[in-house]
This record gives sequence, structure tokens and C-alpha cells, in this order.
Amino acid sequence: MMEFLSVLIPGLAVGAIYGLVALGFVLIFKCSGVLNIAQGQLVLVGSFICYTLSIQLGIPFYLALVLTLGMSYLFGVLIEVVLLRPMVGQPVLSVVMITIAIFFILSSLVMIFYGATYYNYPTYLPTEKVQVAGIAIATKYLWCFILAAVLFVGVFLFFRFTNQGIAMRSIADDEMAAESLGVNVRRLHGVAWGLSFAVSAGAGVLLGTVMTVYYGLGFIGLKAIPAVIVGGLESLGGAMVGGLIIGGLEAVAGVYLAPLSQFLGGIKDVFPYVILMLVLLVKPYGLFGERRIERI
Amino acid sequence: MLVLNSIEVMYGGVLLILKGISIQVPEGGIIALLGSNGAGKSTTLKAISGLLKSEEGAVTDGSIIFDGIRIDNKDAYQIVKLGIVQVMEGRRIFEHLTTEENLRAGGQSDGGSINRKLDMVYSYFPQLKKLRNQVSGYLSGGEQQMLVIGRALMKHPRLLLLDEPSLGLAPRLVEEILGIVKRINEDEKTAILLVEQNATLGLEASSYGYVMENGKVVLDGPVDKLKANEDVKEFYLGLTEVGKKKSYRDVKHYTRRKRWLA
Amino acid sequence: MRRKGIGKEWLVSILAMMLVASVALVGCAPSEVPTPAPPEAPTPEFKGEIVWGLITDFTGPLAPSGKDLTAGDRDAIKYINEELGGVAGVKIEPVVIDCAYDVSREVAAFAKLLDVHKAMYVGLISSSSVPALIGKATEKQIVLTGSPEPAGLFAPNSYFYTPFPMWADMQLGGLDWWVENEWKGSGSPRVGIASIDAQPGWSHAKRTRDHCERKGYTYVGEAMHPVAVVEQSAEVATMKRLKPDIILAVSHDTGHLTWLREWEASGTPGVAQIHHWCLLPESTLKSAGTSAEGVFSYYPFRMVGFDQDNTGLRLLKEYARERGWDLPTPLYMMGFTRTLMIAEGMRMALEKVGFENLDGAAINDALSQLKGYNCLGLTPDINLSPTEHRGYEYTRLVRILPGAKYEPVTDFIPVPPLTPEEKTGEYYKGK
Amino acid sequence: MQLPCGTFSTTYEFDKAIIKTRAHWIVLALAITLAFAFPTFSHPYLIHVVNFVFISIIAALGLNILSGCAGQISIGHSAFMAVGGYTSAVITYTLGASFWLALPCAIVAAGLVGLIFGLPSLRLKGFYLLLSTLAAQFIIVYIVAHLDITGGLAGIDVPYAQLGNIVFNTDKSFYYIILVVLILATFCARNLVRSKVGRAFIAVRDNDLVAEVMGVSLFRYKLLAFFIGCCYAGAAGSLWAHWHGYVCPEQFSLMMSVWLLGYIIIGGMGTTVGPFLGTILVLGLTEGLSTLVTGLGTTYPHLLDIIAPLKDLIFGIMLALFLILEPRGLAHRWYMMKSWYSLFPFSY
Repeated sequence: MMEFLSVLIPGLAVGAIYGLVALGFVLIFKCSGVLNIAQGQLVLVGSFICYTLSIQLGIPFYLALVLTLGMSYLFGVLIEVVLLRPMVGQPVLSVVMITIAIFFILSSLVMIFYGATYYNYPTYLPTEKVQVAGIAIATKYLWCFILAAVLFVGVFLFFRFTNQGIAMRSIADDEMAAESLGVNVRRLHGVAWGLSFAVSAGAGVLLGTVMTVYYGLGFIGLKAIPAVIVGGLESLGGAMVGGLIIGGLEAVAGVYLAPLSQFLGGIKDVFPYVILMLVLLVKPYGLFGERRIERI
Repeated sequence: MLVLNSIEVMYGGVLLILKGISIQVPEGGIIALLGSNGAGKSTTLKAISGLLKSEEGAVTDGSIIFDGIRIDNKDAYQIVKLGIVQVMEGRRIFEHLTTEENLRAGGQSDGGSINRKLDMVYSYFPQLKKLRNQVSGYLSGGEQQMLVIGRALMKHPRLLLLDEPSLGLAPRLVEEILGIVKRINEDEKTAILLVEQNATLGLEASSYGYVMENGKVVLDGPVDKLKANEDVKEFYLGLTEVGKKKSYRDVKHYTRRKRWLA
Repeated sequence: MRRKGIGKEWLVSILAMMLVASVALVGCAPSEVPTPAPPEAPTPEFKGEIVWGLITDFTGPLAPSGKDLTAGDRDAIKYINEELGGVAGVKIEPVVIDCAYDVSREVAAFAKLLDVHKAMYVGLISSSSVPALIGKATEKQIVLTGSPEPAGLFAPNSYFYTPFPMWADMQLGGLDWWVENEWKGSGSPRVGIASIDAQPGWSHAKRTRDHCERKGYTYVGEAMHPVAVVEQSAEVATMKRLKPDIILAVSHDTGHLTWLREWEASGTPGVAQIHHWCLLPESTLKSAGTSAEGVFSYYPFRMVGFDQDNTGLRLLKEYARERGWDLPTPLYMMGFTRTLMIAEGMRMALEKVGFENLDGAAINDALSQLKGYNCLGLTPDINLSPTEHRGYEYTRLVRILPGAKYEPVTDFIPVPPLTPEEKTGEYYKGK
Repeated sequence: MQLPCGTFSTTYEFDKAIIKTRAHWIVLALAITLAFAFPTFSHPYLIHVVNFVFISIIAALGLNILSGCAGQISIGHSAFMAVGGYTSAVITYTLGASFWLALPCAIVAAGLVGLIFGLPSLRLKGFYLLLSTLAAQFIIVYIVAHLDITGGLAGIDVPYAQLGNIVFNTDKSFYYIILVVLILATFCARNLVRSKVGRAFIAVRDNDLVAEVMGVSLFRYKLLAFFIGCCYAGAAGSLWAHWHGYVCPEQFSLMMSVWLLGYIIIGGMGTTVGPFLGTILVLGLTEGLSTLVTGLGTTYPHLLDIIAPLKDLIFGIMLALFLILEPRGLAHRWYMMKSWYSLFPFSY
């Protein structure tokens, strides 16, 4: 049991990061109906912004973190204005392709400015281990939970109780009707991208502190997709729960399934997708997804 | 208050839908816009409320003036700020939001206490208050229609554009809703531009009417005069003598007359 | 047609500006070479030119390796052209194609190098392209080099060469040394493998399993992680469950020593003995932090140490300084040495058949006769033969010290010989 | 589609025909002759590129039937190519059968695996389906990478196709096989859309609820769409394997699936000409940029590690620009040009 927990908890911590990325994904999908393939690249860019601010410019870490969130917000809005806005009213798959263009643009920009090298954040988070119920857990994992939770709760409250949040949810349901009520749809799409970028950047900073910052961090965008599906494409809370489920199960599968047979070696990598398939077969709209209320 | 000066609307740069429409809505009046399917009624409303733009449509000629301000180049949210709110055809509720969230989604940016506005809406539609925490997608058709009208009311509009509120509703419900609309018109001094396919209903509720055909206004006048018009009787109110064979001359007469009118 | 809002022109101009700006920024961005190299003065004394193709990764998951490897290739070519006057008077003209770890693009690049650029030798980087191209290279008689992956090395009449032993050879040589000299426990040592979930990783696991069986060690299992994913807490947990005494970390360079950080963070006291192939640049050591201390690793360059002095090392130090490095990186060294080795083969071929008759088959013939060549003193003697395309068969170990330093602990130790079975390509398929 | 001036449909046969005028027949005959003659005058490397483009087009045609016509968007198409490629490889390498037997087997095998992964489509729509096919991508590639019969991650050396004494081991000779398959594939794809099945697909795409009410069996047609689409992928995969002479799991990457979808979106969904135009545009652009970068790299070697990612940047920006200016795909522009041509000189 002890051993199981010591496997599970780091898995969940990574899952919290997946959850944050998934949250960013859902934010964009919910508000503008765009499936953002480049979500992982937002994480990557966020991580590097924080690196530049805190290491290269020497700004204190926590200030740099806040600045990163702010700058990412602005970048998100910029991306929306320059690339997504002209696509309003166009076939939805063309808009998805635009996000692939964003994928290329962002990852190549990172390559150009930072090169294919590894960067390390100095250890900001406390490094000592804490004993939780007899298991030694690195504090950085606990910090993952805490920071992820803070960001998530912030987004959740925003959506639940602010007028802007409700307006954004209304756009998700019926964009034109929202427009007819005076909701400035375009501006809110920008806000959605900004928020999404900020949340992803938060995930990027967490990843950076837990691991190494490098141009390949975008891989996490792919891991967020099973998390999103398990949670349900439109559900903010679902994204977080999905992330935790995927992260936890992935770690458990990697440790307990892989050694069972040669065939299962490397199962960790596809296990999230197996879960994805299973969830979709049982609950086609994820655990918390919105079933389209359809009438002919 | 609202003046449409011979506007033309084009979709996608090729499809001319409105070919010179002129309409006036006076302060506090109820105006009916009648016409059959595809006559361009909904397009006229969207041209006023600025919703055309998200459908690749544009006002290509003429002007729309509201209180002396030209609005045909403004975005939807700016027009709503000026006090024109459209209730779209087909009960476009936000189906995953609760009733109250639906109302709040409309009632944001223009100051004023939301609670007071909510109370106002609930006073017109007491049924909605009972359903305030229900997910609106599961409301009945009539309740949904009430919700969309209530949602528009949250903006305290000076002009309400109502698109086919009767669509797919039982006659009794339609009457109830139209009654409430009339009350809103009287109490709140909201002018109303009512689009109806059901001409009987439309003419009953309003004081002045326009008849549209093929992107043009072919006939207009005070309701009484319209009701008396032979063509309106025949083509919109269905009051032609049953069983009598229509002669080719009648048809010719109608088209000639329409051409003359336009 | 247009909606209102953003005009087309506006958008185009913004994007054009972004493009110009990024190009400008790129122009200003500090590159690793402080000043652009002056255009080479035309050197008329060359007898002719030979095109060398380099298929590499500047983008994609192997980009860090590709960058260094190709830098090594290019510097060696520069050295040959500028200092030696070419290979027997013939200039080498490199053509570099970036393929971003995409096999089909590598196959296309190979065709392009042959058909368009008329290359006479192709240097590869990724391990997966070796089996994809080995057949074609042999058909078209083009000498290939690449990372020393088994699947290509044992194909019959192969045109694939490497100056080095295979990764697993060195690893097992190191393992044997460690068991003899450092293993303090009783009974048989428990050996585990932490590697990439890709072909090299699995063939290492297979060979290690068989090697342990022969030597009487206990093989406890493996923890495989995807290429290019640094986060490896689950692999660490797997490894902890297996309770190994020694971990052979055949991590990809992207895995680095961050594995060790995870190991330490997992709360396990003490560090396992890790064998980590080849990459020990300072940045890697720093990313591992204190957790790497005491770990055994291969001598990063798998060659002679920097404590020695010879032409090759002086040359490397000079080039490294030009690139702003303290010491050349391992992959840079790999590119440098493989280029020297191929050039030597080419020189022999040129002497035998002359420039006019030079072709891939002649280079291949000459290369397979190479004996006792040590890459300007950078490697032990390389001996190739028509049936054995691996170069030298030695390895060296270092111990990592505090402060991102390391010290050599062995001299060259021979790697265990391959069994006949391990010399077949089939052995490396599957698991 | 508009007919040229002065041409009218006077019989049912004429109305149904795809090619209606003599000029069309001549153009088609010329195009096919040109395609067959192409290797005789082309640069060898160009043949390699064209082979790659043609194989991609075959796969894209299948994806177009699945996603463009039947609306079942898939982002795991290259995994079905892997099924085809591996089936073909195992049959020829392990069992020693000939390519001509392996190709149909590969087609059917990919179709059958497609059926399995098509099952969720009965309950899933839109992006949920898209993402479930992402699972197909990872799971299939994982399986072929970890089975012993498929050679694991080391892959399989696939024997070349052989017909009598002719061995199709060069780009030039294999070009003809690819071309024949491509022509057959195009013929089938073009006609499928016009058949009962094609109309059912379109009904399912546009509103599956209504389609079902009108008597289109969703179960049947959705699965059929997956079967047909994946058969095309299987053919492409098999050709790919025998052309390269080698298969490994890394060849069938997620990026390739994304690009297959990209080809048909850029080309124009639901049209037969779309996959052609989209594939040619994207692959042409990639090839052009790669050549540019290679050239620049030779001139400015010290800037290579910046120039290389710049290629991706330019690619991304051009892609975005293209989508913004031509969001409905190239096929849309193609039809506009065609109707302009057939209506010339009266443009209305």
C-alpha cells in the first residue's frame, strides 16, 4: 500500500499538470469551438517566458511567475486576434488547421530563440521531502497540486460567478444568440485564448520546476487530450479530474502493468489512450461532458 | 426612432437578399413585418441588430439610423448597447446554462443592478422564477420562448426585435406570450418590431404593418387598412372565397400591382 | 465575400511584418559562432569535389544531438579542406538536410542526396533510418554511417560503418568491470535497465538479459520511457520496485541525468550505480545536481581522455573554443571522428582508383580494409574488415564528482565479444 | 457542375456521365498518357517525390471518403496505413507470398481493423470521434511496435514486388504500380460519391439523426465508411512498404495522420479533387522549403541551426495565410476556375 501510494502520488502530481493543460484546452474549445492542436506549444512558450524572465532577466521567481501569466495572457489574445479572428465563420476544420499552423510557428520560434538545448530552473520550490502517512514525498509534487489547484479554482470561480464567465459559457452554447444579447463575442474569444494561454503557461512553469525546460515540452499537449476526453470536452472540472485520472493511472500502469510481460513494456505511453477508448465506449461524452440536447 | 432607408443586403458577396427596404419604427410602437418564407424578414432584423456579420452578410446600400445614429456599420454588441435587442427565431436558449444564468448572460455590461432586472423579468414571467435553477435545455417550448424574451428584456431595450415568437407553439401559448409582449410594450415603453409568418397574429398585435415579398416591401400601412386590403386578405390572411376558380387575370393583376407598388 | 473586421490587407501586412521581424531577429540572434566565417578563398589547387550528404535533425526530438553531430561533421570537413588540402587533393562539399526524426523524410533525403547532389557518402543520425536505408545504400553502393545500432551493422555485405562499438557493448563492458571492482555485496548483483522505448533501448535490454544469464548476474527487468520525454517518475518507481544493485541507464540524451533527480526526489536514500551512455556535458551534469555524484558513466567521448595530448585533441580544443564551448560535446566528437574515418577510407580509395574512377564501391572496398587508424589520436585503433564494420572495441569509465566534474577511473577496457547469435540481424528484432 | 456553353444534358446517360464532352475525354487521355510517360523524361529525384505524393493522395482519398463524405473525422489514418503496410510486410517477408497477393490482403486487413476502431463512431460525434481515432493511432502503432511477428521496433525488411522477371525495386519502376493503384482509387472514389452509398454517406455527414429517420442505417453506413476509408489507407500502406522496402513503427506517426487530414482540409473536404490539390500543395511547399534550407545551409553553414527551424516558421505562416485567404480549400478555387473556363466568355 505504501509503495502503491508512493507510485500514485507523483503520478497524480504530473496528472495535475496534465489537468492544467487540459483545462486550457477546454477553455478554448468551450468558448470558441476550436480544437487547439497547439496546446502543448502554449505550455512550451509559457515555460520559456518564465525562464527568460526569471533567469535571463533576473526577476524574482514569484514575480516572474505572475508576469509570465500576464504576458501569456497577452500572447493568447494576440494569437487570437491575428490568426483566429479572420477565420470567424469558416469551416471548423479549417480553424483546427490554423492551430496546426500555430503549432509550427510557436515551436519553431522557440527553436530559433532558445535552440535545441536544455535549461534548468534553479530550484525555487523547497527540495526537502515530507513524510505523509509514512511515505516520503518530494515537496515539489505537493507544490504541483497546490499551484494547479489555485489556477483551477481561479478559472472555475471566474466561469461560475462572473458575468464575463457566464457570457463565455453562453457563447459556447449559441454564439449568435449571445451576440444578439450584446455579448462581445470577438473580445471574449480573445479572453478565452488569453486565459488558456495563461493556464498553460502556469503548467509550463510547473513542468519547468519539476523537470527540465526544453523545446520538446510540447509533448504534454498530447497527454492532455486523453485527460480532456475522459473529463468531457466542455467540462472545466472534468479536465482537472481527467488529468488526475490519466496521470495516476499512467504511473500505476507503468509500474505495475509493464513488468507483467515483455509485450507490455512501454505500456505507460499508450495506456492513457486505452483509457480514453474505454471511457468513450462506456460514456461517449466523457465523465462530465455535455451531451448535446438534440431535437430534430 | 428607427429608420431603414432603402437598404440592400448581400450574402457572401453574391446573393442579394434585400433589395431596398425602407421601414420606420416609431417610439413605443408595435410594428409588424409580414411575409412568407424567404421574403427576407429575418434578414431585415439581422441587418438592424448587426448579426449579419457573423453570417457573411453585409448591408451594401442604404442606411439604418437609430435615434439619429447610423448603425448599419456597427457590431452587434454596440447596437445592443444603443438599446436594440433581437430575439432570434427558434428559441435560441443557452441550453446548458440554468434559467437564471441565461438571463444573466444577457444582463451584463450596462450598469444597473442585476437583481432588480431579474425581478422585473420574473414579474412578467413568473413561471421562470420557479425554474430558475433548471438547466434550460430541458424547459418546454413555451418556457423557452418566455426565457428568450425575458433574456432580451434584461437589456432594458428601447427596441425589441421579435422574430417569429409563435413558431411551433400551441395557439394558447402564443396568445399568452403576445399578451405579455403587449404588456411589456405598454409598461416599459419598449418599441417592438414583430416578424410573423402568421399574419393574423402579427396584425392583431400591432398598429402598423409592412408586407415583404422577395426582399422588397410590397405593401405597408396601418393595420386596419392592411386588413382591409384585398391582396393581404387573399394571400396572407387566407380570406379568399373558397372553391372559386382563380382566373389568370387575377394573378396578372396581382403581379402588376406589386410591381407598381415596388 | 469578406466579413467586416480585419481586412485582408491588414492581416497580410501584419504577417509579413512578423516574418520580416523574425528574420531580422534571427539575423541578430547570437549564434554559436561569434562572427560569420569569411567566405572561403577559392582554392584552385583542388583536383575536384566530392559531395558528402549529412542527414540530420535540427528540429524534432533529436535536435540537440543532431546539432552537435553535424557541427562535428562540418568542423572535421573544414579541417580536412583547409588544413589538409582536401582528401588527397579532392575537396569535400557537405550538403546537410534536416529531417526532424521522420523516417520517410530521411528516405526522401537519401534519394535527393544521391540523385540531385550526387553524394558519395551519407552520414545519418537517427537509429530508425539505418534499417530503412541500409538496403538502398547497399543497392546503390553508398557508404553510410550513423549511430552504432545493431540492426544495420549485421546486414550482409552492408555499406554501414561506425568507428565505435555498439552502445550495449560498452555498457556491458562497464558492467563487468563494475562487478569485478566495485561490487561489494554478496551473491549475484541485480541488474536493471532504464532505457528508451525504442529499438536501441529494447535491443540493449535483450543483450543485457542474455549477458547477465551468461555471467550469472540477476537481471531484474527494465523501465522504458518514450523518446524525448524527460519526466520519468513512473520509470523511477518501476525501477525502485525491481530493487536493482546497478542500473544501466541507456537513456537517450534527452533523458539526461534528470533520471537521477527523479530518483533522488522519489525519496530513495543513496544513489544506484548508473551507467549512462556518453553524454556528460556540464549542462547535463548540472541538471542532475548532487544526485549524480558517485555515479559511474562511460567516458563521455568514449575515446582517449582530455588528460592526454595529441594532434586530434589539440584540434578539438581549438574548435571547441571557436564555438564557445569549454570542451567539445560527445556527439560533436562522434561527428568529428566518423568524418575522419570516412575521409581516411576515401583517401585510400582515391589512391587506389584515382579521382575519375572514384565511386561508392571503391570507397567501401577501401574502408573495409582500414587497419589501425586512430582518428588523429582521438580513438583507439580502428580496425574494419569486410565482415566487421564496428571500429574499435574498448570502453572507459568515469566517476562523477561534486561540482559537475568527473574523473576517469579506468583505462581502455575491452568490451565483451559478440556471440554468433548476436551477430545476426534477426537477434535484434522484436524483444 | 456547369456545362460548357452550348452543351446540354439530353439523356439520362449523358446526365450521369462524369466526363461529358469530347474535350474532357481528350484532356483525360492526355493526362493519363502524360502520367505514364512521366518517368521517361523526369529527373529521378522528382519521381521519388511524385511517388510519395501519389501514395499520400491514395491515403488522403480514403480519408476524404471517411471524413469528407461521411463526416467521420479521423486523426488516426496513418495507423491504418501501418496496418496495411505491416500486413503486406508480414505476408511477403514471413510467409513468402507475392506482393500481388499481399496488396489485397493489406487492403482488407486495414479495412477490418478500421471497422473495429469505427465502432465508437456509432455513439460519438465530431471532436469526440476525432479524438477517439487518436487512440487508434497510438494503440495500433504500439501493438505493431511490440509484437514479435512485426519485428518490434526494428521493423521488417520488405521484399520488393515482382512480376515475372521484373523487380520493382526502383522509384521509376514502382511508380507504375503506384500510378495504376492511384487511377483505380480515384475512379472508385469519384464514383462512390455518386452512388447510393455515397449519398447515404453525405446524409450521415450532414445530419445523422435525420438520415437515420429517413431510413439510412447508421450502423451500416458509418462502419462502411470506416471500412472503405481504411481500405484506401491499407493500399497506401502496402505500397509504401514495398516502395521503401522496409516498414517500422516510426514511419506511421501521428504527424502524418494530422497531415493527411490537413491535405483534405486544405484541398477541400468532400471533393475528389481536394485530396489531390491539398497533397500536392503541402508536400510541394515542404519540399521547396527543405530545398531552400539545404541551399541556405550550404551557403551559411554557421547559421544552420537557426535556418532549419525557420523553415517550420515559414511553413506555419504560409499555412496560416493560406487558410485565412482560402478557408474553403483549394477545390473551391478549382471549381471557380473551372466554371469560369466553361462559361467563358460570358461570366454569368
